[in-house]
Amino acid sequence: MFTISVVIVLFFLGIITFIFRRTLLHMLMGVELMLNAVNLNLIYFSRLHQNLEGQILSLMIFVVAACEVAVGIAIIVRLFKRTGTLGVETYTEERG
Amino acid sequence: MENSLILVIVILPLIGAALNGTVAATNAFRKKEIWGEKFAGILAFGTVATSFIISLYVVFVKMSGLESIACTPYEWLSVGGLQINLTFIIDHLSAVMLLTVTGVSSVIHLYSIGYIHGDESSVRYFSYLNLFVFAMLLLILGDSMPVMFIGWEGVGLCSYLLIGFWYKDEEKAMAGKKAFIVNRIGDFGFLLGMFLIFANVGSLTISNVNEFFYHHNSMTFFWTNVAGICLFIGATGKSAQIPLYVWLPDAMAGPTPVSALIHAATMVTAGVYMVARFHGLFLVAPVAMNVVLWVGALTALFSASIALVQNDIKKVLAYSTVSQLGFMFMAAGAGAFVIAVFHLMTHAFFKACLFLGSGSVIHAMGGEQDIRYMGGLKKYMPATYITFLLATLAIAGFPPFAGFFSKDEILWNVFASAHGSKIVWVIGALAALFTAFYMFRLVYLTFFGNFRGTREQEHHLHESPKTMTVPLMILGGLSVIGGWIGIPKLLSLGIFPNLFHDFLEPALSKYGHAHIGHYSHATEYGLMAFSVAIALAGWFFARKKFSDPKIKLEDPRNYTGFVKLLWNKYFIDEIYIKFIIEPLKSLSTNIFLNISDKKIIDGAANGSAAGWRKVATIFSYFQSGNMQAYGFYMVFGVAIAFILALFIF
Amino acid sequence: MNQISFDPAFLMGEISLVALIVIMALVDAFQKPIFALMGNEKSSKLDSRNIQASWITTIGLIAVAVVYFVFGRATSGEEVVLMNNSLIAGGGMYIGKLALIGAGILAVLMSSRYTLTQTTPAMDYYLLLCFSLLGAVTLIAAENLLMVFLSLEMMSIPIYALVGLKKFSPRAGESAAKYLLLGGFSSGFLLLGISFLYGTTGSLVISEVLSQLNFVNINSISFLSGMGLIFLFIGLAFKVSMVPFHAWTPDVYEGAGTPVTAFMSVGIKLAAFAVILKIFSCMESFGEFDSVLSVIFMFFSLITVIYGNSVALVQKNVKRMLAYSSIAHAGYMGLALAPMHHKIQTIQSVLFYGIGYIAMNMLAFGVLVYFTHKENYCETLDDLKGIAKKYPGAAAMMTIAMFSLAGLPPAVGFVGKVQIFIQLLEGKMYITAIIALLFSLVALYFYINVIVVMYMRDPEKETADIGKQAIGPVWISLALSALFVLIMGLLPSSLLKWSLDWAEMIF
Amino acid sequence: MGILSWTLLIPVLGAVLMALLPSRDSYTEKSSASVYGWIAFAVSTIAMLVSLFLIAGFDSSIVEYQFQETVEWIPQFGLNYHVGIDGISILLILLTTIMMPFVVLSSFKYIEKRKKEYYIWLLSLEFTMIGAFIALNLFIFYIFWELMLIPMFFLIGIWGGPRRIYATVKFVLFTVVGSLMMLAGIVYLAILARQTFGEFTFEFEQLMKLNIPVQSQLWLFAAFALAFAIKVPMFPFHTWLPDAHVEAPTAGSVILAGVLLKMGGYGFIRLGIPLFGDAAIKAAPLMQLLAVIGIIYGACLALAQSDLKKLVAYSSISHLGYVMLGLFALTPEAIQGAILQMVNHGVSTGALFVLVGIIYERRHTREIADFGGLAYQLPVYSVVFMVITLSSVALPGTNGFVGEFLILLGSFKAAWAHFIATQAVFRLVLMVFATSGVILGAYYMLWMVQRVFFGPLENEKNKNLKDLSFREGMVLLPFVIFVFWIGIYPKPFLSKMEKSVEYYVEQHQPDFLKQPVIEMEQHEVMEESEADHTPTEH
Repeated sequence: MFTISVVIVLFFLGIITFIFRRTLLHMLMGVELMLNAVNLNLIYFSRLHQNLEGQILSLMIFVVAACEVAVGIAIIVRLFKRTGTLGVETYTEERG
Repeated sequence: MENSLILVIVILPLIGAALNGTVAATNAFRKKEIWGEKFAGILAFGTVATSFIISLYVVFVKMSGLESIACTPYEWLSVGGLQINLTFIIDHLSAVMLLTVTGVSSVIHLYSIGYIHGDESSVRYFSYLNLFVFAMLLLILGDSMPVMFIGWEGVGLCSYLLIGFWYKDEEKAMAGKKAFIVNRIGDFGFLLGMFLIFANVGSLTISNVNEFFYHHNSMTFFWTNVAGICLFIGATGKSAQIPLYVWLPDAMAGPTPVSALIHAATMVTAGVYMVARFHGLFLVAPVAMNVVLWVGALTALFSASIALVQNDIKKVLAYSTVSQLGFMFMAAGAGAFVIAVFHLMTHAFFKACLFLGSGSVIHAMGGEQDIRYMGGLKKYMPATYITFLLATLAIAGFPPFAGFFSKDEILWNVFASAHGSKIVWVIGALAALFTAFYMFRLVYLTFFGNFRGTREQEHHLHESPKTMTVPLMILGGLSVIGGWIGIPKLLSLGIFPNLFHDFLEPALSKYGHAHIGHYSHATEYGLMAFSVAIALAGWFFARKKFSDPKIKLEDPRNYTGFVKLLWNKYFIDEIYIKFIIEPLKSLSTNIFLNISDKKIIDGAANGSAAGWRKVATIFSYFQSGNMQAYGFYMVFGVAIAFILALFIF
Repeated sequence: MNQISFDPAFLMGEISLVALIVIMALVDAFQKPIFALMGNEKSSKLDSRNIQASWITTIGLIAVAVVYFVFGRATSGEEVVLMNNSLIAGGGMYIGKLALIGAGILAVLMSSRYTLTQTTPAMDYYLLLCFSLLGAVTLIAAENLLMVFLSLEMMSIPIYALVGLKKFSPRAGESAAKYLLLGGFSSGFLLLGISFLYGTTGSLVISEVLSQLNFVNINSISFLSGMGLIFLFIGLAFKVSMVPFHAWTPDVYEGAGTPVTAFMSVGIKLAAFAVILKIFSCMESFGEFDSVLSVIFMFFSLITVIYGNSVALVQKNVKRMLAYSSIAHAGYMGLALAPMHHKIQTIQSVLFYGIGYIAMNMLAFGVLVYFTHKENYCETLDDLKGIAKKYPGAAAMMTIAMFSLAGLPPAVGFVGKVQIFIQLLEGKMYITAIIALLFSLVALYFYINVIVVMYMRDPEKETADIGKQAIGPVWISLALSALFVLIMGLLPSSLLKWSLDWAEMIF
Repeated sequence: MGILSWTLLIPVLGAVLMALLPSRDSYTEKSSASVYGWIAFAVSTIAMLVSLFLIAGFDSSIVEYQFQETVEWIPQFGLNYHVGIDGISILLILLTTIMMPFVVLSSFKYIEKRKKEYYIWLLSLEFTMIGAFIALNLFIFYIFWELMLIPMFFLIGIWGGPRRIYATVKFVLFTVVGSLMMLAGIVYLAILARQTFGEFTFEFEQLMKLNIPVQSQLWLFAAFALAFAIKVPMFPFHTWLPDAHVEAPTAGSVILAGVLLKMGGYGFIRLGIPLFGDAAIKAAPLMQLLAVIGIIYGACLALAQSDLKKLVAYSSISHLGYVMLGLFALTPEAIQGAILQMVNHGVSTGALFVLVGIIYERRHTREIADFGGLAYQLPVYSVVFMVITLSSVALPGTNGFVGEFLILLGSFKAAWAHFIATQAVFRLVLMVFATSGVILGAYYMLWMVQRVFFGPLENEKNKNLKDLSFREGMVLLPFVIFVFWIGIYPKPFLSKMEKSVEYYVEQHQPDFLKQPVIEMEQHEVMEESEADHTPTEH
């Protein structure tokens, strides 16, 4: 139960980072934090159930997260080039 | 189809109407004439006269010894329990009406040829007139209520068209419209009565209805009377009784022959005819009978009183017609249907004569209708004068003119019948006095004394052409002798048979007749003498007041008191406008249109649309563009999902 | 179902799709130098290369579709699980894959015109599209939560990039960032859900997970698995854009290139819905937890319908309006699940709706692409004013799309909607059904508003000439979708049968 | 394929054919290319001629549906293309097909732009209307019911007046509110059918065998009734009608009044009452109340109008109140009257709209105040107008009277039976108000005639007006013929539906109405026996 609590706390921290930090990079990091919380969870459960599926999934998550970050950083860089800021308030042109 | 001659009687005027109507429309469309008024008039007169002749043949030859003959061209409607054949039936009652109508119509058609001469739409005029005769014949001969109703509304239509004949004059068109709508109010009652009867009787054939009510009445007393009153409402509309009489005086806007034919002799008597037709029903509906009696009496007095002070020659005659119709209803209400129909017939003669006479006068005066500007016409137009005088004597009730017999019998029946009432007799007598007075006032002011019109008018004064005077003479003659076929036994001492009574009595007393109380012959003679005295008194007062050759008539604007009230016709029209028409219009415009339709219903529809747009706009503010807010929504959604899960799980 | 470790016959479609991707990558690499070497100056121009790329992709995808069809038919007699419980195949599965490939083909056909407005080589664009397509087709076949996650990301990540690819649009980057970040965020929830399910059942194979879930009484295990299911739902609800997980949709749809939007709105939605159906609808029952899921589906679907249809009402931008309409349609599809019948008809009705929705939405976006040219992306209602006068054909297409989206006969949307309501009323959810109906009235208003604008308003300025460049493929895509919408609206029997076949595979 | 399917398909085939023709008139050009009009005229005339075979082959002595055709359509839903007609629908179909060529003819001059599209929509509209009248499958009916919106939506929206967009959107939304509820009802019925018969079915005859509890019936009836009541339109769902009428082009108004509004009444008679008999009987007083309110309210509003077309539109509401009153009386007289009145209303109001359109083409105004004294300038036009007006005010001898008379008579019969059974006067009072509609009807119509045709011809612009042209005369001629034909000899029309309606009434009559029928039969027997005795007595 302890691990699950830690995971939930970590996940929540990720959420809070995503919602309250004001730059895109921080938000991306929040997402990573959430994913890592899940990884922890998976590894814990994998050990609990004595099978490898959870660990395999967490490895996959690493890979996918890396891909996501790759694309994400590219987009963020492009945005930064154009506007010179990463503040999330800048990017509210589309609304309504 | 046996008795197809009846069909010919009905169809002939329709053919005339159709031919003339087509030609009239074509003429108007091409702005030139295919055939002129002469041919149209002859065609119209010819069809109606032929109808009259065939009617005579049918009634006196084919029908002799028979109770009735009928002819059914086709089945009109057959729906569920309702089966209506387009059947024309001639029995003794409708025979009297048939002859009166076709006869008087023929005469008036003839008169019209002279009267309408020179009018640009004379062809149209004859078409309408013929159509009217057709509709009237449907009304008279229809053996079931719906067929009767076709004619009933048909004559209303023709009346509408003919009153508004000179439609370019807004007021005349208005008068036509008024006539139609007021008639519709009556028809509303007629329809309701018809429905009530159908719901109970299961048939609308008149003989079945009478049979039902007299022999197997399964309706309660209350509803029987309601049925009677409903039908009578129809009659008040058509026959211009209180409270629906208002259209008839206005109807004088139409050409004078129309006033004579429709608004005096035939159409307006349809109500009386209808009540007589349904005597089986009315005899078992005493309350309804009483209503008929009282409404008739009050109308007779009321309109006679208005007629006392009117200055328009046709208006006087119009109110007189209303009053005389009241007399007929008095008779019907007293249970003396035969007498009602008798007065109907005599009235047709003398009132038609009076109207045609007035038409002749107006013709001569170049359209002037106000008797204040007439006077002394008897030397210019003797034929008109004499016939007018004869008819006046008839209507005033001088023996041995036609009106005397019928009116006297009415008063006697009201006095003596079990359905009658002494108070009503008093009212009737008073109305008779007024009648004599205003008629002689009319005669004195029109034909005696000095001419009060303009020089130019005086220059043009002339006797009317033959086509107009011959009908006057015919009708004048009938006003004299028309009553002789119905001389009461008491008066003729049994020497002459009471032809009219003998002819009609069997048809109208099938379901028994009103009980006449026991009075001595002396009473009857006394009352008869009293009637004569009333007529004389009316003449006397009128002579005293109006025979001065240099009489100066007061300007109506200076009238005061009761006379002012009379001159303004008791302000009934104004009351109707103020309390019925205007509230209806304002209700429609202000409440129904502007509030209920626009504000409430459309408001609700448009409002909910606009309101939801507002809500949607508010919703769209959530879409702020800030992705952290979006993340927050997601978390919020998660929270909701968990709350829901916890609540339910 | 048979367990088979690997049989190429069942995976021929995917293999050919991968092959196509490889070929495209090679072409992308060598296209320009080859033309340059051949000295064909004209063909080495960007526009020409882009058009070639689109033809290559189209033909390639058609070939893939043929492969899917042929092998799908050949293997439809058997239902198997492949690769250590990762994918299911055989049976009617090829229907779903064909539908997605079809959406891909339509998107590519439109793109051939759209890419001409860009100054970048188009082959990357098509590559990304094909990658996403590959993710989508594996997603609907996934039998394993790991595979679900992987395919979902394989489907999404190329789209993140595609959204950002739009040139000349300051907003494309913003859209891409929004989509990427929120997509990652939602992946977190999805994964958390998966991890909880894994924790309570010890397996990632969907059928095993579901069979081991136990909701007989409340305890920590059932609580965790309940949480797992809910998180899983939320992760997927994000992809199908249900309120309140929808917020990215309008912004991303507006910013992305129109064909990308079109593909996103139909392909991703349908694939994600297939997974939702697989997890939430196919097993016998969740026992006590059914009522929870029922309320959750009802609640979220209903607010989705309400919100989507309402906000679409006040939009001036057609793409944005279609985005909200797409949200609302997700709500309608979700509503079918609300009664929690666990019946094949539920799955079938949603799949039918989804396939129909591919055609009608593709049609609507296709018309927007039709009017897109270098100077104008044609996105607002004002752009559409009075176009029926000059372009009656395209306007007619839009009309068909709008009527179908509004659910009026004889379009396929009508049949779909009727099926959804059959589900709802069978579940005795009368009030929900009435509310949903009322909001489809609201929807009707903004859909016919588009028609009103096209046919009954006069253009403010002379309708610009849209040019004839690469209009043919767009016409083909429009014609195909319109035919599909009308034929399946009038004679839906075959589509009903297809969706039933597919549903049997999911069930 | 039978005659019925051909009647249905010819218009739509014509529309498709026309769509394939090259576009010859550009959108902006005013004249030219009336070739489309002639094609549409030819197509609709062919459809009319084909539909005449229906009447030739129609056997009015049997109650079953005739000319039935069944083709399997969507087996998964138990959905068949199942069409057929009986005495109730045949008149309405003929009304549609006969009216259509003249509607096409009437728009030759009115429509100046986008002619091709216009005639395509017009023909499509005919297709959908016929479809709705002949459908014997609820789903098919619904599809046609909804499809009908689309052509009308374009007809009003493109060729309409200045506020056409508001009007057409309002029209669509109002109608769809109802039809969505009906859709829910249909789906529910299908589910019930599946529970009862084991499979989906939408066949009318199957659905009528369902045994639905009264509570559900009431809900379902409400759903269906809303759809039909909006289409009729009944008070208080009527406000779309004046707007739609005023803005629609002449042909649109004519079809709207002539046929489209009949869908509501037809829906009630074909579906609303038979499917939910108990609920319909329960709701009958309410429906009759709304109908009577409609009669009087519509008349009062017509009185308050200053626009000719609006006046006619409101008069429609009043007239259709009679139809609804008759339908819910459930006596054979009233129902036959109501069906006939639907036809009558189509003829009279349709003609009125044609007439208003004609004057609008000449003067480009419909304000009553702009006219006056036209009777002199336009004699033939005035005569025709007068005839139609009189038919509209139900003057005996015209068609309006037969319908209105039968409705009022039959409804009164029902009201009286109800009164006898329960001693409640509510329905009788309703009848009094309903009958008073004849007064108001005369009032507003004649007042309009008065202001338009009578009085002096003052307005300069009216002094050069041309009377009816030959084409316009041809358009109006059939209307006038029907006005008199139905008025003078209604039997051919009534006999077509007699058997169907009698059968129908047997099935759906409330109990209190059945009682007096038996009594009356006894009464008649009594009369006969008495008649036998009379000679001996006298």
